[in-house]
Amino acid sequence: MSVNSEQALSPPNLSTPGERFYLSLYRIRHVENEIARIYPSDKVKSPVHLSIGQEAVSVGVCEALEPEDTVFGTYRSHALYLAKGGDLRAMMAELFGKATGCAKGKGGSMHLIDVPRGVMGASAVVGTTIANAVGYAYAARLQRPGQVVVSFFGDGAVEEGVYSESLNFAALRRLPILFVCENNFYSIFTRQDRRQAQPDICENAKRFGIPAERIDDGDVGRIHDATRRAVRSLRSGDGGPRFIECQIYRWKEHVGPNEDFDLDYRSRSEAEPWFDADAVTTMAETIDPDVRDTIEGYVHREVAEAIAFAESSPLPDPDELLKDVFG
Amino acid sequence: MSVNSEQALSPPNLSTPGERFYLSLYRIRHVENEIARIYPSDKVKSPVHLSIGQEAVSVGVCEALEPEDTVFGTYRSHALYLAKGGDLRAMMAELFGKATGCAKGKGGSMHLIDVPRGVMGASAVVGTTIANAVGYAYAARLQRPGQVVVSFFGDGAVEEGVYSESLNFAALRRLPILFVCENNFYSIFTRQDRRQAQPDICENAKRFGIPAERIDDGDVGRIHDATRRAVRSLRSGDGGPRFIECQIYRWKEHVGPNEDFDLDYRSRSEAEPWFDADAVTTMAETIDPDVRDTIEGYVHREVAEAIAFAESSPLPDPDELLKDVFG
Amino acid sequence: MRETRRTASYVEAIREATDQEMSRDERVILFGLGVDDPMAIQGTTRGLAERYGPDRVFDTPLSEDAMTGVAVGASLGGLRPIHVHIRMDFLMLAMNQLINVAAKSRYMYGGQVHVPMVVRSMIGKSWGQGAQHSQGLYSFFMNVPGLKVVAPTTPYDAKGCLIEAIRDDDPVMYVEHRILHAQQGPVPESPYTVTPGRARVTREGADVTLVGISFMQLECQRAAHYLEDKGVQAEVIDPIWLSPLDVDTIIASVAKTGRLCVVDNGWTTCGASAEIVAAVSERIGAQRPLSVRRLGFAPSTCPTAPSLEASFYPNPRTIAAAAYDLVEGTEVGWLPEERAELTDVEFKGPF
Amino acid sequence: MRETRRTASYVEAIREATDQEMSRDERVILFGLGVDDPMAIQGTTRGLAERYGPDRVFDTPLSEDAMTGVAVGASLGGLRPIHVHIRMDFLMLAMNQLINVAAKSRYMYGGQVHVPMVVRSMIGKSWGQGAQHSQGLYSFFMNVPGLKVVAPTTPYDAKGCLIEAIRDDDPVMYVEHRILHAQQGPVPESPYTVTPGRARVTREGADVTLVGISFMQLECQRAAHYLEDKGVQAEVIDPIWLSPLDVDTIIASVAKTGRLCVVDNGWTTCGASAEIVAAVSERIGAQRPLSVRRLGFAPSTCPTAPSLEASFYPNPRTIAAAAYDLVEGTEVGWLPEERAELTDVEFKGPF
Ligand SMILES: Cc1ncc(C[n+]2csc(CCOP(=O)(O)OP(=O)(O)O)c2C)c(N)n1
Ligand SMILES: Cc1ncc(C[n+]2csc(CCOP(=O)(O)OP(=O)(O)O)c2C)c(N)n1
Ligand SMILES: [Mg+2]
Ligand SMILES: [Mg+2]
Repeated sequence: MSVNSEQALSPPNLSTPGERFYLSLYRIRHVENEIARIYPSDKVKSPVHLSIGQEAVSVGVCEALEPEDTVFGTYRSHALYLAKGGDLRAMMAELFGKATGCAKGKGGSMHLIDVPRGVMGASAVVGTTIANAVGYAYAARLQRPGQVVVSFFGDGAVEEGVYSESLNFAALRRLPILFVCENNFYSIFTRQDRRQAQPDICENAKRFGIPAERIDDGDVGRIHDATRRAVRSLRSGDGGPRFIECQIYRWKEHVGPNEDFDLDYRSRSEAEPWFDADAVTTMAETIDPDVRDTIEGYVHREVAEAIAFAESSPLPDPDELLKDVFG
Repeated sequence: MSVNSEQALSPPNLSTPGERFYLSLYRIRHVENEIARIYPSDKVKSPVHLSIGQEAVSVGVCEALEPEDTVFGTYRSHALYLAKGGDLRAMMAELFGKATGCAKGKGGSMHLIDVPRGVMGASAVVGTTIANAVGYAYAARLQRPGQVVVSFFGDGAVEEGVYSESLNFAALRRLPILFVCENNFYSIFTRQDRRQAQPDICENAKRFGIPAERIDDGDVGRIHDATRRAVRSLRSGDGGPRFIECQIYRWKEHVGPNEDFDLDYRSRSEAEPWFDADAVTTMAETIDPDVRDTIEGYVHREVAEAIAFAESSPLPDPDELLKDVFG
Repeated sequence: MRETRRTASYVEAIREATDQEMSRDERVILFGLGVDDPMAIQGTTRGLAERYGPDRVFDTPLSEDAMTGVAVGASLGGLRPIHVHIRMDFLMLAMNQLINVAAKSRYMYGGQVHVPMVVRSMIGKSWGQGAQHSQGLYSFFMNVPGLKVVAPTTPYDAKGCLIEAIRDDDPVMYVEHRILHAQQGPVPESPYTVTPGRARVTREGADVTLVGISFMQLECQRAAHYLEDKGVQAEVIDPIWLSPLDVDTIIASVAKTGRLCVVDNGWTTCGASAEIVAAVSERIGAQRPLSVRRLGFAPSTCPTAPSLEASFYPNPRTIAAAAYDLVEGTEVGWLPEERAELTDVEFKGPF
Repeated sequence: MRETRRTASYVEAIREATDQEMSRDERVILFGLGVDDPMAIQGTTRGLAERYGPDRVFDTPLSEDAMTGVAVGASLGGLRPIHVHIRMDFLMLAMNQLINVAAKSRYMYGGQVHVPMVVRSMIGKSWGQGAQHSQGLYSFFMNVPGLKVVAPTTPYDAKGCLIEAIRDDDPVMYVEHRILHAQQGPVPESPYTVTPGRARVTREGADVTLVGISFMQLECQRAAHYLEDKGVQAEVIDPIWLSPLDVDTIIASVAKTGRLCVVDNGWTTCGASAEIVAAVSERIGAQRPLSVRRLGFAPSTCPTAPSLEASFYPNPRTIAAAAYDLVEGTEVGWLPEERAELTDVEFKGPF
């Protein structure tokens, strides 16, 4: 297959939803694999919390959203940012600390943002964006009826007070927000049942009167379907928030590019079923091989180009240090 | 009935639990009525959050506790302090800002404490003592097995993040703590259903796997029975926390000595059933009239004496200002 | 300062500013515990719920942390929230959203977003407010880049600074003192703004510079009267905005008087008074000896007993005494007799 | 300072202090996110869970607010908790319990209770820590009476201050800097304490006084070397304890040098550097002109790009330059050439 560089940078025409899913899944996986590969070179001077293994959540949810819908994430948001359409080059440049980064090199991997694509930021302090997403949903309901907001957070965030406070307010005011708990069973090294007296996260959400659904197998189609149902209800008006718990598994260490099964806080055998159910591989099997080549080839070129862009981009101007503190 | 002043200050011998309950109920009511009476004179230079109408909760619970059990309260803790055996004279002196006060005149009505009687303080910031009580229970379990801790709080505190965080930790570590939510349906002027998406407080507690029970009529006997059951389980070891929601009604304004039905945020007719079910009156009817006279006479003298004590007590020494900041 | 013949209270000034901005800009919303209740935040929000409806003016659950996050998120979503707290002490529950999110969003997102929210909070005093209802903690907000801080003293500034804060595209911490609420003063009816980063010389004098923050501005004015008895002419300055802080105006005064006494509504250690003294010393301390002094809360928790509470705070007489010592260059031990007309109006409930 | 031949790291000093105190006093407990995990808080809690069991050493839910309240309550109940946070920034979630409860309990309960808890927290730097993982916010704790604050620089002080903090009957905020963790130095094996409120003169000199807090103490030491090239003898002081703060030792030095540069790990506005400059000016500024200067974080949020981050922090060369300007009494514009042996060890993950 040979394409000229012009073509290489416009995404392939895809005819089925499965192909679209695969493009998004594969692209995220490849971006993060590339980050992990580059990492030892120390070009990425930033902590990276990889989503490898968890891509199905971001993709399944975001494929059910409109461009004008808005998402809020966590420090582990590469996948979310890309799935929602965030600019890849700006993201890579941000990780490299360059002026062309999505936050001009001031935010790093943990604070990705792409306002036009509806990625409204991410926080390094667990739980904080949940309340921000709720506030955004309040504004949306007042100013842009029909717009949907999605708040992504981990299983650890559920323990923070702000989570309960936010769910209560969202439910009380029946805001158009979907809460998506990406439950990978761990907060860093600590299993959920060592932190939560009652680890049934859907039950917890229901106590606020919020309908909640669990997808326990990381199936991107099921996640997508659940999201579509939720979004339909949210868009139509006053139904109040929805909640989806997606059980999923983090393949790499909490932060950084490596595996960590040698640390003994979890076993490789616990991970095996998740490796087997990998959304990227599973989805790949459903795609026509030619289309698959086109998709993967496109992604490889796009990512290579983005990395080259990041590398060749200028450092921020020194006087940027004191800009953007106030308007 | 005539007694000499010696006798007046030792509590009457009471033969039945009902009499004991009545002494405690009547005493609290009378103390607070006296505070309300004195208030316009401006001798009490402190905000007062009266418990008038809510006495049954403190009395029902505390009568089921041992002296070495420990309670934590809120700014509305006159009743709790007295029901748990807190020193009346020290409380009155505290309200008068005197050196003999239970906090040497430094804490005021909102920070009552009596360490030997197991009243471990109260906070003016809603929700804060819930976590403190949980921490105390942690210490109790380690150092004084069998000791029970009770955390009192209002329906408003349930909305604070610290409430959810505290219940989760207490349940996770199966601590010997009883949570008592004094649900008077209002936070200042705001009804519960305008603040809570799902106002069933017991359901909310069950979110953490904590057994919860509601007493919806302010019946002191029922509150007492529920507490006894809970305390039995707590004392015996590892059963984990218990929760009781006591629905009850505040007769006076949120803070201050007056009624406030004229403000129209609630109606007198809403209050009527609670006036009718008043624990003090109801209990009075079950007591032998002579014993009742003895009890009331004793209380009147004790309270008069405590007020006299407070009035005649010295002001704090000026150099107290800078004492007790550090040890 | 604009001319006006109309007199209004500080409460009315806040109410009017809010009302005018809400009617001018429908993105302005107002929320916080009690904004629509019968007390209406000492009257400062009276009538606004009726006028603008429950979507734009609303009471909230007791959830300071999340509701501050909601204010940030609503700002990102295009609204301009005013979030009200009846006690500054309660902001300690909201610090994560204020310090880690509101202050930083514009910067850490490379200028792509901004957070045009206003946080109103009140400092309590007297009548047994005690440990947790009395703190002036704005130095925390001054410390962190990305937040503006304003503490108006007069009804005039109360209105102009609030309008400015609402129109400002960055988060503004708007600090009120409960005792100021009753103040009366000239307040123009039509909307106007009071520019950030400009202090006001409220009284001229050549002998000593008194900088009084928020309520302590009034106390400094009174102290200046006491000082007249000793022939001392105090220059009094109201910084109004604490961030950005107008150090130049203070320095111009101290360059003249050589003496500076900063009187604050908070503790002095790392407080606003430390900042002002340090900034002045840094700028002109090498040129000449400077007599500087900070007054603020006693280094203790606020006690409730009135007899103790009285000495917890600076007052006109202790301020005058400290300033006189600066002028004399030694501890003179003078404390003026109390003059009734210079006594502070006691704050009394409703709580 | 005790004599010793044993060398240990800052990490090991903390670990040993904790271990010794836990074995001495069974009321001491240790908790916080990750204290028993494979990273063991950079190794500072390694082995303690195994040794003292899960009742005394435990991981917690992600609930900083409540867990701080638990620490207060456990203290009231007779324990002596050490609560650990891997980032000082996360303390913003715990401010209510720290400021409104821990700091105030002894006082507002008339001295009937005390709160012997220790809060360990770490300041991050470099390697893209960014906006929310880099703050040094201890000035907030210095501001409020009832809290002690310590920020040891050396392994020796790390151990002695932690033991002192654990034995102290009041709440102590124990501040660590992540880059200091790797420091090696003499650490006596047996337990000892470093007394609150005593600064240490770490280098003598007659020309200018450098006060360096926490990691900036190292940077000041390096700056002193650069200054030697210009024939300037810097006196360097490590305050160690920020509350209580030993102003006397600093004043004795400034009385000699007439020049003071305070270098902090935080913002300068209302920061620890403001306090030190203000306290010195207040005490001796009337006697003679003083050249004072504060250095700290740039007045911006911490950026992640290394090129920007580098100028966010003071460094040995910029400190030397500022001090030299003080000595010369004018902006000289000298910036020393970088010397490899005076370059800071770069901090790199694990994060
Ligand atoms: C408030 C707060 N506490 C602690 C941390 C440290 N921390 C960083 S990531 C993390 C794990 C959070 O787990 P979870 O929410 O399940 O997300 P995951 O990392 O599994 O995606 C923790 C505890 C933090 N960043 N913020
Ligand atoms: C954190 C906090 N937010 C707000 C307040 C103001 N406030 C004082 S009492 C109160 C009502 C709390 O209601 P509830 O918990 O039901 O107790 P009640 O007064 O009904 O006994 C409020 C909101 C406060 N003291 N603390
Ligand atoms: Mg997780
Ligand atoms: Mg209530």
